Amino acid sequence: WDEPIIFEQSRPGRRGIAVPAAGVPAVELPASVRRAEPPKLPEMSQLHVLRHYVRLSQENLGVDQAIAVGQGTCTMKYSPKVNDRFVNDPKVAELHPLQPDDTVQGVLEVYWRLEKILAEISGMHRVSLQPASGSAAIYANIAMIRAYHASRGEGRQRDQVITTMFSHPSNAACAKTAGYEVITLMPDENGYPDIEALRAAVGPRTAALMITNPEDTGIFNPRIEEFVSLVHGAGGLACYDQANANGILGITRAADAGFDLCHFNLHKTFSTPHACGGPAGGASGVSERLAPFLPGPTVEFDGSRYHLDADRPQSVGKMRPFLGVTPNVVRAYAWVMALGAEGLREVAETAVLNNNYLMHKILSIPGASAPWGEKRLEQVRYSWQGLFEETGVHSEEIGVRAADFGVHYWTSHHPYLVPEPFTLEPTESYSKEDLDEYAAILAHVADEARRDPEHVKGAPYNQTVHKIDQTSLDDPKQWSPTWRAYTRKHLA
Amino acid sequence: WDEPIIFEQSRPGRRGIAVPAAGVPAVELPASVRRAEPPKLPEMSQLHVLRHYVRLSQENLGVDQAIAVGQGTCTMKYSPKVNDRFVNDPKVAELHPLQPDDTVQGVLEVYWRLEKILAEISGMHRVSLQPASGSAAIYANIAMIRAYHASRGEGRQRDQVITTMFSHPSNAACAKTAGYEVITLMPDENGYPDIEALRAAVGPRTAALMITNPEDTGIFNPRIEEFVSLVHGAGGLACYDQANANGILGITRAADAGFDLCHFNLHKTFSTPHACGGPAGGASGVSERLAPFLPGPTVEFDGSRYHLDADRPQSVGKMRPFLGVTPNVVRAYAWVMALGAEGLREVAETAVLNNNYLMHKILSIPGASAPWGEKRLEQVRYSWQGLFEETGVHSEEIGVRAADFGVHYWTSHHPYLVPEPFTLEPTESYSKEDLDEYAAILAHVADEARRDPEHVKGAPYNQTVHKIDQTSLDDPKQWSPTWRAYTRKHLA
Amino acid sequence: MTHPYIPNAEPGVRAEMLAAIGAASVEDLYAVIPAGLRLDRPLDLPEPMASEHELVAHMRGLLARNTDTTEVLSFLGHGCYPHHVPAVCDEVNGRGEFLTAYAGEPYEDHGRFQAMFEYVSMMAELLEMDVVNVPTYDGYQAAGTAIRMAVRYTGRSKVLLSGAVSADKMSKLRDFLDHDVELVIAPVGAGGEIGDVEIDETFAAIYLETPNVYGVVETRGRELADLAHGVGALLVVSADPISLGVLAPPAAYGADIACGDIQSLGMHQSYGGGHAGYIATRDEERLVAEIPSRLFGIAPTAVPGEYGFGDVFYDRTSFAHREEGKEWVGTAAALWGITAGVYLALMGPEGMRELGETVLARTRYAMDRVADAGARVLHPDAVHFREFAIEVPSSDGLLAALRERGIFGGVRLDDRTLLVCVTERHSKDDIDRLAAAVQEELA
Amino acid sequence: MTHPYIPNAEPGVRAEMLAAIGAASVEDLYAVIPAGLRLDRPLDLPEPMASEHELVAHMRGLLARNTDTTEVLSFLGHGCYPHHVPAVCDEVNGRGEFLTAYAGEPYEDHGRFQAMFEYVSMMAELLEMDVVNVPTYDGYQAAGTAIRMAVRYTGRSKVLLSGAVSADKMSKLRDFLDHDVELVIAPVGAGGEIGDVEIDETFAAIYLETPNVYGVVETRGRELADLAHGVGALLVVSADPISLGVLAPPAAYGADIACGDIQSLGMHQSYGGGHAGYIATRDEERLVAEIPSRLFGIAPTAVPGEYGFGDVFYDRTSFAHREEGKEWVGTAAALWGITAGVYLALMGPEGMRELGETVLARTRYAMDRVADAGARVLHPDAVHFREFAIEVPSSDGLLAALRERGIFGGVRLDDRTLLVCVTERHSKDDIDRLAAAVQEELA
Repeated sequence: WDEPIIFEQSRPGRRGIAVPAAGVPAVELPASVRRAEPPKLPEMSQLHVLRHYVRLSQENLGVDQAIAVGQGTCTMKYSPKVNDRFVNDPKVAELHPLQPDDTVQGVLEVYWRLEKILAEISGMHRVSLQPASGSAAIYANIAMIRAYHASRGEGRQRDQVITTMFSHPSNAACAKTAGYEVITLMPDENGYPDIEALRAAVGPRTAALMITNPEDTGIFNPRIEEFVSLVHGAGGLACYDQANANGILGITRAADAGFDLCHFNLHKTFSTPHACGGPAGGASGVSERLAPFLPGPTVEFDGSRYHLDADRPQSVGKMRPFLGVTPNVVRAYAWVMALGAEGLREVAETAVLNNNYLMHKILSIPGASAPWGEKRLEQVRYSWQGLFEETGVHSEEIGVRAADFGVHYWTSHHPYLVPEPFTLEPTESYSKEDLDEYAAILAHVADEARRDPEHVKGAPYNQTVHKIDQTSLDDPKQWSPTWRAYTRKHLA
Repeated sequence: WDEPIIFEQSRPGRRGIAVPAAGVPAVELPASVRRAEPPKLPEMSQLHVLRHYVRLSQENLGVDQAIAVGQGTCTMKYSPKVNDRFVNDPKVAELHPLQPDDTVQGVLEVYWRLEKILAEISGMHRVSLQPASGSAAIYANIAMIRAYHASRGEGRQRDQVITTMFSHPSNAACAKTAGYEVITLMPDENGYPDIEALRAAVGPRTAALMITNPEDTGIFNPRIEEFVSLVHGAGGLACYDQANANGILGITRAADAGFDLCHFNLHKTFSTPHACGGPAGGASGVSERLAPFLPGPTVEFDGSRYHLDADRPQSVGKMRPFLGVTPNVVRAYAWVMALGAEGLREVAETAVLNNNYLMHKILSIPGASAPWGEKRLEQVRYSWQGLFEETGVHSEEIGVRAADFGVHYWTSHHPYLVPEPFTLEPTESYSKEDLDEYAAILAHVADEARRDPEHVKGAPYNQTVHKIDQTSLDDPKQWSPTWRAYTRKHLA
Repeated sequence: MTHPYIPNAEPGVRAEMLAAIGAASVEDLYAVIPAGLRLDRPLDLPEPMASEHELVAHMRGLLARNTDTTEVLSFLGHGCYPHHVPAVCDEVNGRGEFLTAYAGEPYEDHGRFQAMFEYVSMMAELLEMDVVNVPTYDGYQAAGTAIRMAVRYTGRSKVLLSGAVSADKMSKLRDFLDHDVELVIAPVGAGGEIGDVEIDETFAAIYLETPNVYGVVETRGRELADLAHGVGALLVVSADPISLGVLAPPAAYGADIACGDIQSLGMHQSYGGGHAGYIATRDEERLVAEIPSRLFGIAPTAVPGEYGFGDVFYDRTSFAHREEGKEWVGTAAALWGITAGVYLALMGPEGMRELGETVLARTRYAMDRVADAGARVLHPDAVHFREFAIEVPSSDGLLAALRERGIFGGVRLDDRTLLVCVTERHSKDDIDRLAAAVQEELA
Repeated sequence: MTHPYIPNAEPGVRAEMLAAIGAASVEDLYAVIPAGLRLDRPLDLPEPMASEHELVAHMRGLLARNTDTTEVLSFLGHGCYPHHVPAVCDEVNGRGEFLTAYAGEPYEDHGRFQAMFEYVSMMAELLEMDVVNVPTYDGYQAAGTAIRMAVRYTGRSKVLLSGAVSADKMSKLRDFLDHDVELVIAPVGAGGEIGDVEIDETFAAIYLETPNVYGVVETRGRELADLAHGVGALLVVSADPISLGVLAPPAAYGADIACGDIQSLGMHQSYGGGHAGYIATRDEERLVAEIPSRLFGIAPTAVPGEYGFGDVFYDRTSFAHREEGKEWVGTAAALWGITAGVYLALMGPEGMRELGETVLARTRYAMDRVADAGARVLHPDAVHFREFAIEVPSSDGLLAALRERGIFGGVRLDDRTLLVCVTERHSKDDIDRLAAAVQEELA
């Protein structure tokens, strides 16, 4: 499709939907609050709005169409269609969050049951499903850490958070936003976070260690217990970023390594759809000593009836409106119930097997490597450094060219510690045949890069649009984050 | 997508869905009825089945994506999404057709109300919503005609049905299936069905006239009342094929021209989605004297309660299982309720305006013509005869090439009375801009045909597959209507 | 306000378009319709719902007056069955690309052709027959056409019909066939199967259903096939494809034509809106020639190895030859074919087998429990699949009593006979609940 | 059985893959995890539902214990609003291509970039501001971030907050800001609007909501903007975009940053699951630099006239610079942005105006009727949009009594105060029904 911008399809007088007329006397607004000019929204018939978005959707790649193993760290797995049914049911979609508790016993029970399930998976004492996403759960954890230290009179003293370079940037960024100084541990020569650096960093100013494991490289830190002990020894808390717990479900648990807090992303490990970047869902798990600080309200069960408990004086309060991202709580619960303990373990094992199999295929492509060896769990951060040195083609360019074959990959977060990075995570959802096809596409593009690097650099050739000139996007005089800005700057 | 045949994606042992285990003692089947070999169905995971069909869907063009004005006679209009909501609701989807009447008062009321609405639109006495489609409604009408004449002792005598060449083939074919001899009137020099031919054909053997108006050419027969009178005069019945009534809603009615029976297609005029060719929906309307013969049961209202009446001794009986294609009855009702009398008239007027506007644009393309002049209602059967004579490119080839630009058209039913035909019907759903774009594409292809006819003949270039070699499809030794036949004949 | 469904009703664009074609008003375009035929008043229709919200509220109000089968425990079957509908089936058939497409060419509608080809191909595996049609309306029509195919194929006009067919279907077959086919009804035997039959060289076919209207699986298919073939007639068998994971397909015991309804394969009950019919035969030109429906076949393209699709033997159809084609063809139930394909692909061979075993076992369990509860189960020694009949003092009385308990107990066949349907959706607990209720009511 | 969600759990393929990588078992791959950390027992989880049907039955059973707002007459609002959700919104956000995609590049995910760009662009027209972010989690987060933006922009750490903010939102703002921002709460005036305020050069911003927590439309925006600007502070206004078809956008009276929740624009209530937040500013580099979220901009491609998309000023973000970025960015609520775009495109300027007029009129009508019924309506002289507060003898008592009549009468603010919400979904009859019930209960 060569689909125009929606404003270009507008024709005055057309309408996409009709609105009920008031049917009661109109209200005259004072001039101070009355809108002067109608907003310049598009005017289109209903079919034309629908058609526009259907066409745009066809210019997008979801898990439902693609072999989505390239979005490493994101756990792009199948979101079962049956779970969408539950959340589209009026029994979820048409519930108001402030209804009386006894009219929402079903949804409260789902919250309560999912909390118990995640507590068992993590070994934690309680779990809050309020955070809106993984990063929001990280922030909630920081807020609880802050409240915990404050409750002990150490709020001012403990002003540092330690994290690692291969933990998600939100660990550092949320800590900073919450007022902490951030110390980042770099990987040692084996790819593990440097324990000596931790020893040096830890101390009376340490509020917490925020760490992912396995890190975004797919490398599991075998000395994780020691990391936790070191922090505990200094009076700090240990917080486990389990955004991606897909490879270790039923294998190892946050509590067993001594963590005080952890979080899950419902939209990664627990299959809720990624939705172009949310609505997502986070879960913050805490040990008993952190439980009083959980966001409120909590869902409690008295043996016959579920209710909301907002009377929690030490709580950090609200992280977001109401109880949580309910549709994703429902989906995640249904997903676990479709698998059970044995199924979850099969998820983890298959995710790890798939990853190791894919690694085996990728590393057979000349020019691809996996720094720090081949011991990986659910994902791998690879490098095209070899290919780049040989051909001058960057990883990003390889990725764009691969898109011409219907697949995609993500490089990595900044900074690129692994040079020319690409991060693959096949999860349990893909078949061996998918992995073979994916690897074959990358092998083909790598070969193309060797034979005709300019061709690869000129990609894409088979997408909705051609190579994008990014220069204007960072120039305040030219950038156009809205059509309004664009028309003013470029069409006036 | 280069999506393989589903069998090629199978791997033994995989599964797309799990089935409840019996949980009670198994039953041993006698060998005479036990299946010997498992069926060779594909074995795939759930995501892979979904992905396959999502990809196939993206290789298909629906009203939701395309400017579907090219499927003339089919009234490709917008099917409002809100109406799908109603039929996907368990209150429709999970109703069993043999529930007690008082547990289905809502759906019976919808049937009853839609019957009243269609009776008003057609002027008929009663309407049956049982037929599964337009053709099934034609067959139901024939069945009633047969029962009517039989009830008067003229069943054997009246063994001929008269129709016209520009009425849908099902009029002829259903009459033949019902045991009638078929007489087909050809158009006269003005494109109207030849009234002299009718005079010659009509007589004591005439059971009925089955006629469309406006015919598939979009030409309204102004002498239609005379046609009806001639048939009535000979003791025959007049039956109106209103599969496509889109241009005359609220303008003229079947009963007013004297017809005894008529039918509508819910999936044409009344907006229910075409669904790749059904499920559809038909409605048979009859005058009072034909009412006793309607298929049963009927829906009756006693002032407080709706019920099914199956006690109708002269009824032709069942045309299909149960009451009708309920989801489409619900959709059609909702569509009318969103428009009302004024809205329906706006539908008709806009459909006719759109058609005349499009005709104006099409006839400005050199090589395109509209035999029999420019008086058309909702559609036009055009001809590329001029272009063909000049370039040797057939209408079918023009159509295939146009598909490269994301549009489609249909030629016409056989035989091609209009040479090199194409039939366009823009309905009320498309915008002026759509019509301009559609005409521009055809003008572009016509121009291409003139400049480079071989290029047009070689099309498509921009579709999932390339030019198909049709020869094997008519050769019993080679044809492969299933994968089973294909593997036997071509892969063995 | 310009109606959201009619973009060119906007007065400005309307005027522009009229000007372009040189018409003063839309009235001009209707000049061809004689004044006498013109309706001189607005249609007398209900006031429309001015906004989508009001329409939703209106429809919700109407539909709320239905009690659906998720709100009660329903044992209703008799031609419309409450099997589980996988969510992926709904997802696929809800996609606008399929839902709102129609009859395009094998190029821009390649997806539809392939999906339909795959549906017929999966049915072919299930049926062990090489030719399966693009769906016709429903099992009734499929049966009617299958019988007519046999009539045309043999040139004979007498058909022996199993009497174990529902009254409604019999009504349809009579209407469809009676005027030129003589229908001879075979009695139902004491065991619930077709009774003894006799045919001769004037018969075109024997028509058998399995499981039949009583849920009884016919076991004498091979014998009937031999009988038919012995006199040059065909055996036509109507079978619900959902049973064929465990039951032998008709072709295995010699049937020449198989037919039936595919509603079980992923369609909701929808108050009778989920039906579609299949017809299958072996790949014999003379038999294939008698199929009125479209057949989609695979074909090579200009690119080696690429699969294209197209119509097989189009010349058979009324699209090609009007009344000279075989019966007629038109819009029927294509989307349900695609959906049934999704269903079969999800289930695979093992899923179909397990489903069959579950239904067989639970049906038998239900028969035993209901018999224990005091109802007389008809044909207790026959193999049953999904349905069985019971005799009770009063059909209406028992149904009404069960309804009070939130149970739709079955379909009334006559004053004293009920038909009870059990699928994989009925758990053991559900069946026990029915039995307990029957016991209390009959006590 | 191989689980339908895990294709490579099939033993044959598993063995093949293990062989390919030279591992004896999957256990080998876990060798890196120290034994002491390995869980030596299966997880203690509920028995799974073995089949999709059983899962559906289980979930249906659970959810049946909810009473949803289509089953009663609900006047609940207070941050989550029951506006009509057009079916096309559900259709678009239900499409797998959007629902299951994530964070691809502007090539293979061009559709998402364009849809999101169009969403921010339509919001920009509604808000009359040139810069709008890709949605953050919700209106709470949007407010917190908007205030932090003002703090960073001005380099000051005091903020004047309207007191007419919900308690929950205030809780969030305290948690988010308290550690380094001093929040000064402005009292609510007798008329329901923000009361008299004083600020000086130490203030970074005034934060105002309109309509505020009482449904009162603030009329002194211009005055507050002048006040703020006079001391070099910013005016930050939280406004529900659904009101802006009739109400002046914050930019029109001088606001520097607008923010709020977009749940009203096409999202279901979903027990609080439909929230997403917007932040908008003028196109001033220093202000834009403070936005933590992604911004999607339009850009040229290698083909003249073609529109591509990309991230604007990516360097601001934590993706680019970890803790050196502005706050953090992560997965938030993108799909609700796309959905809100669909909503605005369907509504157009006229639809937004009509909707606003209907809500204004029905809110006033409800205030009058409920006052007639004997409740004391707070702030009766203020302009209200969608909500109003009433004082009654007992909040709990009245709510319980209304519930007996199938009415969720409003949100309890305190022992004697209720907040009543009226949208375009509440017909005149609905309002009359509420008023009649209130009258009887208070009589």
